[in-house]
Amino acid sequence: ARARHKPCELRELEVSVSELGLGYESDETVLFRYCSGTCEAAVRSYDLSLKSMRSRRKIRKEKIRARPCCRPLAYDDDVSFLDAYNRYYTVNELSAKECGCV
Amino acid sequence: ARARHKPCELRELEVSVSELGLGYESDETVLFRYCSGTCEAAVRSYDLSLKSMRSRRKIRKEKIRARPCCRPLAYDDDVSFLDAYNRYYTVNELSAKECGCV
Amino acid sequence: LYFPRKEYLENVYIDEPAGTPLLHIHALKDSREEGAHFHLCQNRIISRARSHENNWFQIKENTGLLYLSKSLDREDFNMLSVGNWMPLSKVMLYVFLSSHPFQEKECDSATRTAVFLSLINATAPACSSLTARQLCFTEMDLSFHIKENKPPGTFHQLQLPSVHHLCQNLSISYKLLAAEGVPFRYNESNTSVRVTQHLDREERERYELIAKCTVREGLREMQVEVPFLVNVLDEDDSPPFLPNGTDSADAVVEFNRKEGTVLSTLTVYDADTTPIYPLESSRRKYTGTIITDDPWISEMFRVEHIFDEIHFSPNGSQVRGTRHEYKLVLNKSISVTEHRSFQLDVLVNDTEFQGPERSVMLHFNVSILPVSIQFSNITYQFTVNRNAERFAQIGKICIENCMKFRGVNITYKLLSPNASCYPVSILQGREDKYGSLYVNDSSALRRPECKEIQYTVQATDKQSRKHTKTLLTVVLEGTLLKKEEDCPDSCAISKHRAECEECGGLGVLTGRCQWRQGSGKGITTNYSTCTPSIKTCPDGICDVVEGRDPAVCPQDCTSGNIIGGHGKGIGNLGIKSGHGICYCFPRQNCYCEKDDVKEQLCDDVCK
Amino acid sequence: SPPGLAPPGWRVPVDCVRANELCAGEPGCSSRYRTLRQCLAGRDRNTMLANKECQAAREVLQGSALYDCRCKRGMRKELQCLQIYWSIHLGLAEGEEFYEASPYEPATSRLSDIFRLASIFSGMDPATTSRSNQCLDAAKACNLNDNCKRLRSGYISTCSRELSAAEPCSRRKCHKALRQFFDRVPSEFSFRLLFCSCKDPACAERRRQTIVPSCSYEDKERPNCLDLRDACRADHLCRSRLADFHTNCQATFQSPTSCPGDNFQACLGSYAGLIGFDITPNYVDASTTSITISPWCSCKGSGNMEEECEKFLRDFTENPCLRNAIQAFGNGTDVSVAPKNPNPAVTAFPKAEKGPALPDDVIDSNTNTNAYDGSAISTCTSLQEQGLKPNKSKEQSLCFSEAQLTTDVMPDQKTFMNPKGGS
Repeated sequence: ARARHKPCELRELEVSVSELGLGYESDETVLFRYCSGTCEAAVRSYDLSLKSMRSRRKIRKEKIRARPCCRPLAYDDDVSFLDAYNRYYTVNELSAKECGCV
Repeated sequence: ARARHKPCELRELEVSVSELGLGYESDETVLFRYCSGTCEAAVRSYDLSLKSMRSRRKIRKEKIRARPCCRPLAYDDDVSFLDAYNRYYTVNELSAKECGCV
Repeated sequence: LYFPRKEYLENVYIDEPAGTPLLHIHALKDSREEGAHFHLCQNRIISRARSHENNWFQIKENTGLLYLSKSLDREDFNMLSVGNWMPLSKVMLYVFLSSHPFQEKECDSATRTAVFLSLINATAPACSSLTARQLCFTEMDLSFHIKENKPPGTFHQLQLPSVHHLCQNLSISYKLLAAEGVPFRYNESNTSVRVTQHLDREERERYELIAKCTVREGLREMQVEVPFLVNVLDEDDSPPFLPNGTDSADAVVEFNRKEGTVLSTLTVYDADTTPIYPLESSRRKYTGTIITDDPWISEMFRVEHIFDEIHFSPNGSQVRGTRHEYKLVLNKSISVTEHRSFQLDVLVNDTEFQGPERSVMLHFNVSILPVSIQFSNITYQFTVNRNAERFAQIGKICIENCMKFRGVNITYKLLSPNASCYPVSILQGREDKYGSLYVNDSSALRRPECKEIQYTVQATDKQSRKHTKTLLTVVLEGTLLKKEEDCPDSCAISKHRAECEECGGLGVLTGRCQWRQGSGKGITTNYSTCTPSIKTCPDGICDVVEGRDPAVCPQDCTSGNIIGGHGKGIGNLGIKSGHGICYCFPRQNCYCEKDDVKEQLCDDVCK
Repeated sequence: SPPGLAPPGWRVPVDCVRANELCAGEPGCSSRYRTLRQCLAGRDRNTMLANKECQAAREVLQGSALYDCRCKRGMRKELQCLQIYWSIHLGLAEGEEFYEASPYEPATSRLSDIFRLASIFSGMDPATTSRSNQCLDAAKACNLNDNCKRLRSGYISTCSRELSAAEPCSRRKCHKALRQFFDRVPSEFSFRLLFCSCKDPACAERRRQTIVPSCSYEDKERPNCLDLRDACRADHLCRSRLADFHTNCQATFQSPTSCPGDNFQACLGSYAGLIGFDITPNYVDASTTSITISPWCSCKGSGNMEEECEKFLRDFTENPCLRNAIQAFGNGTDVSVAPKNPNPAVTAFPKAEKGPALPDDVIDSNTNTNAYDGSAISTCTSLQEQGLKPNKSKEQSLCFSEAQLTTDVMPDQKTFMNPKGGS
């Protein structure tokens, strides 16, 4: 059977700041929201044509994307925390607030 | 030297309707505008964290996109044409009007 | 009295001397004793922008000769052209007609014709500079109309009064060329043209002659010919008549009992024309009334009258006449129980014809047959695969002759069976004449205890409340298949044969979707797609079962976006034609694209 | 008055909206304008117009700007301007004229201006210009211009959207979209789509399809043309466009091109102005040899008004001015505008294609008479008043071409001979 992916949607994960992989060390946790799923149902004529022109080599050696991406449309507010060395940090545009196929 | 790509921008190509690859047969031509280029300068904390969590397998078997896409932010008006069998067709969201890294 | 033309045209140059004759207007008589008097009422002349006192043009009351009473100078020209943008200034005046000397108050009701004078901002050209065409004829087309059944009379004069007056050194002569036996005479001495007898439009309605002009100057001779057309105006002088004498017809009402049904048609001819412009006046002229004192008949039937122009050919030439069709139409739907026979008479009356036989009686022999509401079989049996899914269409059921019925509203109902198994229901589209049986509860199909289910089907005629019943047996068959995970709820989502045939979906009959392999190039109705049942989807119809859930057959029912080469179905519903493979995400978009684009969907740089 | 100076009483014409404002500002004018409108609103217009008060109102208003005000095609408040115009002019003409004067100011631009702009605007890459199909090139040029592309797609998508099995499209919306296209897209683009010249049927069929005829033109029934004209004249906008077409396209012998003022652009512009109304005209077939244009109507069932109906229809189907204008546009030619000669010595006829000679002595009922160029091709017996039996001898009709007649046949008679005293 096929791997059937859910359509693009907002998911969330509770992680510690250290696990964000941004280099901060802190045991505080944040709610990390991200976009996941397929955008098959959001393909447009643009994508089909772009794909076709790339395959016919009407467009070559260019960095193009011929399928919609499941990406954040808006981001959550900034998040702040006290790190292991008692210093305060604030990170913006860390977590997605809304997702969509673009 | 490394192939250096231009940042995400709007490009255009005059093509015949048949070359769009949508199955329509018509010698009429359209101005096909598309988005091309890199989004390296648009990476956010969200992307870095998402990439990091995927590599640490905190997120598995999900279709996620950890880098911004160079995609249309708006589309041109519909385009209509007469095909080789004298039938009229209208295609919407065929050509990009504005590009951006999302 | 009447004018042979609706309007006249003539040119007027600057500084032509007073007294210059411009135009000779004729009148024709309605009766022999009439004498024509011509008059310019209110003496107004209308230019493009305003109406002025007429100081320049007069008409001879007895001869109809329009002439310049005062020369038109440049001052006058400018004054009359104010507000006119075209290089050529046109003014208009009305000439009125009466059979006795004029009183001013008669002007409003008198017959009139319009004279358009093109004022040319130049002096009259020298005769030598005029072409033969200009010497012989003006720009006005020589086209006249003469009423039928009216006395003879002169209706035109070929020579141009102004040319005749100014170019007297030239010899201009005319001839009227025509076929034999035409009722017109040309008088060489004064170039007048006469109609010599009563005309009969029903014999001939158009005469096409040729006016030939010869200009002689010394030894030289020039000739010009222009068409000279006479149209004969119609009068209502012909009574209605029946083609091949048919004045009666049968009208049988059986299965088609719907309001508006045309039961029978009878035709009446009339040699006169009946203009469809303006429509209503002609319809009122030719009436068709049902002659009855039975209120039921008046309530249940009506007569519709349509007419169109046909051509008669009395003696080789074509003349227009009228075919009137009287249709007996059901004014209301008739109950299935109604049963009677009678003769219905319609009186057709040509209200404007002054003479005997102005009306004709038509007879419709009406017979209304009863129709029975019954199922042809005593019982019906359908088999259903246990792997069928919800909305699987099992079959259609309806009473005898159901497809022939019109205006008879039969509703179908399944009476709940005794057993606990109740997998099947029935639906009926607004326009459908049958009931559609479909799986409504697929879980019952999976229960071993449900093997054979008995239903009672009831059909009821809404109007008469008459109803009938029959037995319906649903036999479950087939062994249960393993349920595939990760299968979508709609077959239409699958893009390839493999993923299509390994999954089920709403509406499947045997537990698995069916792949329809299309063929043909470009955008074709025979596109490839994954469907619950090739027989019903896609078939271009979003039927009542498919319409219950967008996931059953979006190929027929989607009203959303279709991306890729496609043609939409009737009423913008569904995919009538598509390019390559068509697949849909129910309640979202559908796609039609060629599958040959096998290249790897690379995100990064494509080498 | 010497040419160039406006004749006395001449006033620089204003548009009718402005004229109405001026009139509203003058008590004498506004009250009388109100009176005239009441006179016209009455049931029996003619008797009302004969009434003294209405006459007085009309006399005074003749001096106001309202009387020679005009409107401009595509101006702001065009409909309001036209309503004011007709409120005055309907009062003026006492009956239905066959040809009504156009309420629009005459077009000033000429075809040559359009050709110049067309080559600039098209920005066509010569490689993609197909040699044979001018209509395809026009569509390409339009698709490359955002405004043209948007408005063209606007009418095409509206006109080709099927509503239901019984209703193939919304004709009202389709007409509105077509009007917007022809009003708002410069004629450099719209004329090329409408009047491209074709050498092959595919091109001619594309030209015929330009206005999506299945929705905007064809219909189940063909109404009577006079019905169509009446319906048009009941709507101020349609009435104005029809009057404009008659003013600019009515064939005339006063000019070599058969067009009034030799202005092809004015004729083509007013033809395009008819598109998007019930009277929408279109090519009737995809012929490349002859151009036949007609509104969707017939003269069937005209009764006694058949003559008038056929005359109305001929203004479309056999109109040398319209035909010459379309051919001129297609060939990229415009009339070289020589200074206006008030006294055209020679009126050259447009070449009339000579039909086959008719049999000797019978006029076939459908003689090949072209009502416009006046030349009839037939031989028949002559008919004299003296009651002579029409002789059987063949009467050969000699037709000289006009030009030859005037130049060498009568060279000597230059002076204009003074007539003997008037009668």
